[in-house]
Amino acid sequence: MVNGFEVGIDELFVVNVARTIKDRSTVFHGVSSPIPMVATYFAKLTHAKDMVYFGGVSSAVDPNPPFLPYTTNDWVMIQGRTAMVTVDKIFDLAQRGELDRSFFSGAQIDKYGNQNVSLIGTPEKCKIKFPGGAGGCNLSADCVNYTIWTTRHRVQRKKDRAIYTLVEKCDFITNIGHVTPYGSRRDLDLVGNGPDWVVTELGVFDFDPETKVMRLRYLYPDTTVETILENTAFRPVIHPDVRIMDMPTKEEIELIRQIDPLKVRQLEFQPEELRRKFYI
Amino acid sequence: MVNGFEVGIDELFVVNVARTIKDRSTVFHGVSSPIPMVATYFAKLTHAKDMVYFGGVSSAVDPNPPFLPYTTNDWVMIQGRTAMVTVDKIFDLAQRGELDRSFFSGAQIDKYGNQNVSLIGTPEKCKIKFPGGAGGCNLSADCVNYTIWTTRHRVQRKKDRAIYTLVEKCDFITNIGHVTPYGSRRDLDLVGNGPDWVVTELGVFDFDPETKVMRLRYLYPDTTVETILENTAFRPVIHPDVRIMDMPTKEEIELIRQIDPLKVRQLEFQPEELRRKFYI
Amino acid sequence: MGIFVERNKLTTLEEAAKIVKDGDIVAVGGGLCLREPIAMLHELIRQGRRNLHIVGTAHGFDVDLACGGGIVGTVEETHVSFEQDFGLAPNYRRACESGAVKIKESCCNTIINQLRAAEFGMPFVPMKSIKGSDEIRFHPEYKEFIDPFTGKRVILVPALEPDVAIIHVNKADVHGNVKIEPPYVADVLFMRASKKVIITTEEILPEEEMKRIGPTIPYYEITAVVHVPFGAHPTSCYPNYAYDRAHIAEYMRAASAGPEVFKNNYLDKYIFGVKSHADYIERIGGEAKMRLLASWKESREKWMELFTYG
Amino acid sequence: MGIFVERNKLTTLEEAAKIVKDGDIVAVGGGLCLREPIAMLHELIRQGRRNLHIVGTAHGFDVDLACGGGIVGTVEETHVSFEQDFGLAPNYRRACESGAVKIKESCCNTIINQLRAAEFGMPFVPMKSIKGSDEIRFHPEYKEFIDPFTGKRVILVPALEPDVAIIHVNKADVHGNVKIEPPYVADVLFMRASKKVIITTEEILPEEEMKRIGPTIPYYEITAVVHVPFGAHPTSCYPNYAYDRAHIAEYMRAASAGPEVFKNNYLDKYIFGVKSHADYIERIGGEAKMRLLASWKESREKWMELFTYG
Repeated sequence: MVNGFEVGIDELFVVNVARTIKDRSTVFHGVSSPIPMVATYFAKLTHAKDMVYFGGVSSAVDPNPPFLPYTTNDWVMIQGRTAMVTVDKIFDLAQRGELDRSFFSGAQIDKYGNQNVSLIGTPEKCKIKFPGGAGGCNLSADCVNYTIWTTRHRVQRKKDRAIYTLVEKCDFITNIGHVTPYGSRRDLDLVGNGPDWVVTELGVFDFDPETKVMRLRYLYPDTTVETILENTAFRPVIHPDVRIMDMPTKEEIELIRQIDPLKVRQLEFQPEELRRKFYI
Repeated sequence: MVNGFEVGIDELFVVNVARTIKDRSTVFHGVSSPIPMVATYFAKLTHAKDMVYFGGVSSAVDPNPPFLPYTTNDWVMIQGRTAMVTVDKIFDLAQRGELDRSFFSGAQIDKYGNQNVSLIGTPEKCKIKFPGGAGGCNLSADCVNYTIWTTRHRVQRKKDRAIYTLVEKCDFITNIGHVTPYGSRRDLDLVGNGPDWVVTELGVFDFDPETKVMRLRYLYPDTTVETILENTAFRPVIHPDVRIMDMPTKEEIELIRQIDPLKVRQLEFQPEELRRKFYI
Repeated sequence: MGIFVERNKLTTLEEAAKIVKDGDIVAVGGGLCLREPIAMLHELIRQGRRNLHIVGTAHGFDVDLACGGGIVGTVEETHVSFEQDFGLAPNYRRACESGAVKIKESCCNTIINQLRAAEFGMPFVPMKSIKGSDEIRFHPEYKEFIDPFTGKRVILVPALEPDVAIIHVNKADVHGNVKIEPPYVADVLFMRASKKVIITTEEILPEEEMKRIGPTIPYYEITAVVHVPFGAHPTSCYPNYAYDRAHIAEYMRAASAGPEVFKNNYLDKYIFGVKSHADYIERIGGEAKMRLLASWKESREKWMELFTYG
Repeated sequence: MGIFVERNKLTTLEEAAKIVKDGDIVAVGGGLCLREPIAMLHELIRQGRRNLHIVGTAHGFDVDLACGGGIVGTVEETHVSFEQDFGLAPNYRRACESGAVKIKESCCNTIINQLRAAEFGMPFVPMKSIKGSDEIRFHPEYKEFIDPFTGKRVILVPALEPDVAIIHVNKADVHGNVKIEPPYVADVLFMRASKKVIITTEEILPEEEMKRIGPTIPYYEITAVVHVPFGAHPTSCYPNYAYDRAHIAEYMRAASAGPEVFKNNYLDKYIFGVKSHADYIERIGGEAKMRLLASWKESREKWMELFTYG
């Protein structure tokens, strides 16, 4: 038995995502984004009180939802709002270079931060269909920065093969990272600067300023550089000063539990991951 | 003395403009358009009850103004409305080819129906500044059809010169008619079909289908073909069947007086023109 | 695109559905679990419409149902799933992976701006994004272009003008004036960009009452009006009802079990086997169910319960 | 373009006016005789701002006053007059005909779509009209282009992003949430397209009250808020007041008599010679005048009287 206040991986993960949000910035999370949904509202209530908070596609400005729901387009998400806008106004902000942050994920995420949310195969002959990127293709290009998150970093070893989420090269690029086969962000005259943080259940990465390859910055108390290397299909850059992430406070964790009584923050995790507990 | 019910030139003119409006059509009048303002509302209350009536730039749909005001952007013009739209939606309808009619005028109007509402001189060295076309440049191109009106057809003979409104060629084309120095409407890939009616205080014209030159169709009871020719700087086509226009009914004239108690319909006329009376 | 001035546009689901032709580009309103025009989709499935080209942004139940009901030929949505709630969309995935539907996936701001182009009468608009994404592989029609004002690369995307939009709304009058509660999602855009617009509405208001509250969209954009209370079920139509999570769970069980089970346990039961929309409402739980789904407004706890039942 | 998150944006006319710099592109709100930001224009005239590039659609009193006050370098409006009421705009005409201001006249849908381009982050948009009109002579920046989708000729017009918008509104809170009564004219577009937005407001609401009624524009678009009751006088700001036709008649007499008379009889009297906006309101007739201008709501006859007095 360990003494102290117990923190779940889901709660620590939420805090890691929330830490990528700056105060006085404009922030939007998209569909199918339970963790960003919790993290953004959490940030608004803690260190980013002057954030312009767009609570999902229901597109309320600074809502105060009574709880966080299972679907992003529910009246729950427009309660206590300051104003309504139509969702297109959020995309306009982005193309104008005024949306500071959003959050994207993918069934595949490559070393440059490109993500596949579309399919395996080709548009004409699709082997596996994913749900689609929603606003990701546009916003990943336009947002000033964005956070990549995945709770499926850990490789799935099947009988005959290993399925990685963090891959050398995506089969299909839905949301763009730093470098694509079509060129770099600068070559492409894109508005935004691309992903600056990648939060996984195994670590937290930024991007190497030179090579634009994902660079390990923080580990969980129960992960190591080896954990990362084993579960990543490409060779990430390892920051010379990799360290264990700071733990949140008890008050922060209690706030997360209070705003998220339905535990939508746990929905993305495999049951075995949720057994990971930390103590503060 | 003539027996019968007296009709002013202003009232007869309003009816002439109203007659260019079809039922079940979408109709918008712009700024500084007192006669179209009265004519459109009159048409909505009489033969065009299912018209979609945009009452000026205040952009109410089907308003029922308590009276007609001196300025088109007044709350008077949004009273009794079915809906509000923003004015840009009316321009959108036009560019989509769905605005059936509007009304334009000009300090100069040429034989092809081009109008100058901008200036005499050049943009760099302007001798006389007119108010500007408001929405006319766009709408004259986009509206399915439009009505040209002017209460200044009559030539002004000064000591040393004659000032015509109906000119051979405009000094500057603000709103476009059928043929411009840049080409015909077809050459220019325009959406609309151009002006189909020209209402003046001396007669009513359409356009010759072949030459696209203004063609005299109707005279007032007190005008003749000669009146037209004397007051027009170009040679209009004369329709083989030119006739005196039909007179409105007493009820129609009474309705005009009722909806326009401030007599905005008279504001565009020279005082001497207003002495012209007709009897039914 | 289209102007509709008829004084009384009230009609039936059956008649209104005939406005939608095989192969039409159809904008389906609402999004995810909110205000989707489910009753109209039922009718289109019953009438055996085929090969529809469905456009929209982030959707879920509606597109999955339409795919499962066999009426879809092309999907031009940006996302189709049941989100964190039930995850992937079974019928949609099957249809994509079997080749039964053509995938013309897009992105939200792209679709929005293509609809805006149609609304504004512009043949195309430029986008700064898309470049670098494989989404261009779904869209050979996009044109690369150098912006002559800045010298930068942009993508020209053509106007997208749906043949018909089908939208479920809160209130309408018989003339076609429409009141929608926010969030509008893309519904206002759909209504303005589409050639024809069919609305189903929870409530019919007298025209004077509609004037008083002020329509969201004026009558002339609307082709047909159908009075269908609970017409968005099992998606939500607030303030009238929250989404019916238990029903969606039942749907997911049927859809996940394959096309035959889905046909037998869902389509036959809830679409082909019902006599009317009122009959459908009876089958899904009748008044008691609708009262339950309206209970969200009673308290935070009641509202939360609606997210856990089923 | 610009995001403003300060919790309290309340400031004075004097401070807010400093946001506007010499040479700025300034979007002036309202239009014709409705809700023009006259108090802010007074302050800009008092502060001697120069060479402003004014953009808008169909305007009247505001542009004429700004020209007469000497703050304008370029006019990019679509129409400037006093309409059927007082006709041509004397100061504006003089400024155009003397070459004191550069004429960059435009057309309503062109301006609207250039503002939309700025709002949407697009570098340009295509227009089907303009071709054939000499308005292109005011705008060498327009580009002719063949639409690659249809092969038809279009005109590409660049995004128009004003440096500052100055808008008079009905209600605001100190955070910058704004409520405007319709018609909006181009004000909502201006607020979204401009880099900075200064609003003057009839009324300051508590933030909770603003939340309840729902802002037309959210706070983050707004740079500064100034509380200026009657700030649109002599244009209207319904429901508070109709336009002050007698005052405009007085203005027209002064303006029509030439620049010297205009300076002595109008600018000195109502702008340079006043200590504050409250002082201005006293000079134009004080509370009695404001009560008179509010009398429109009492009856049709009272409203009509306001169109005939002066």
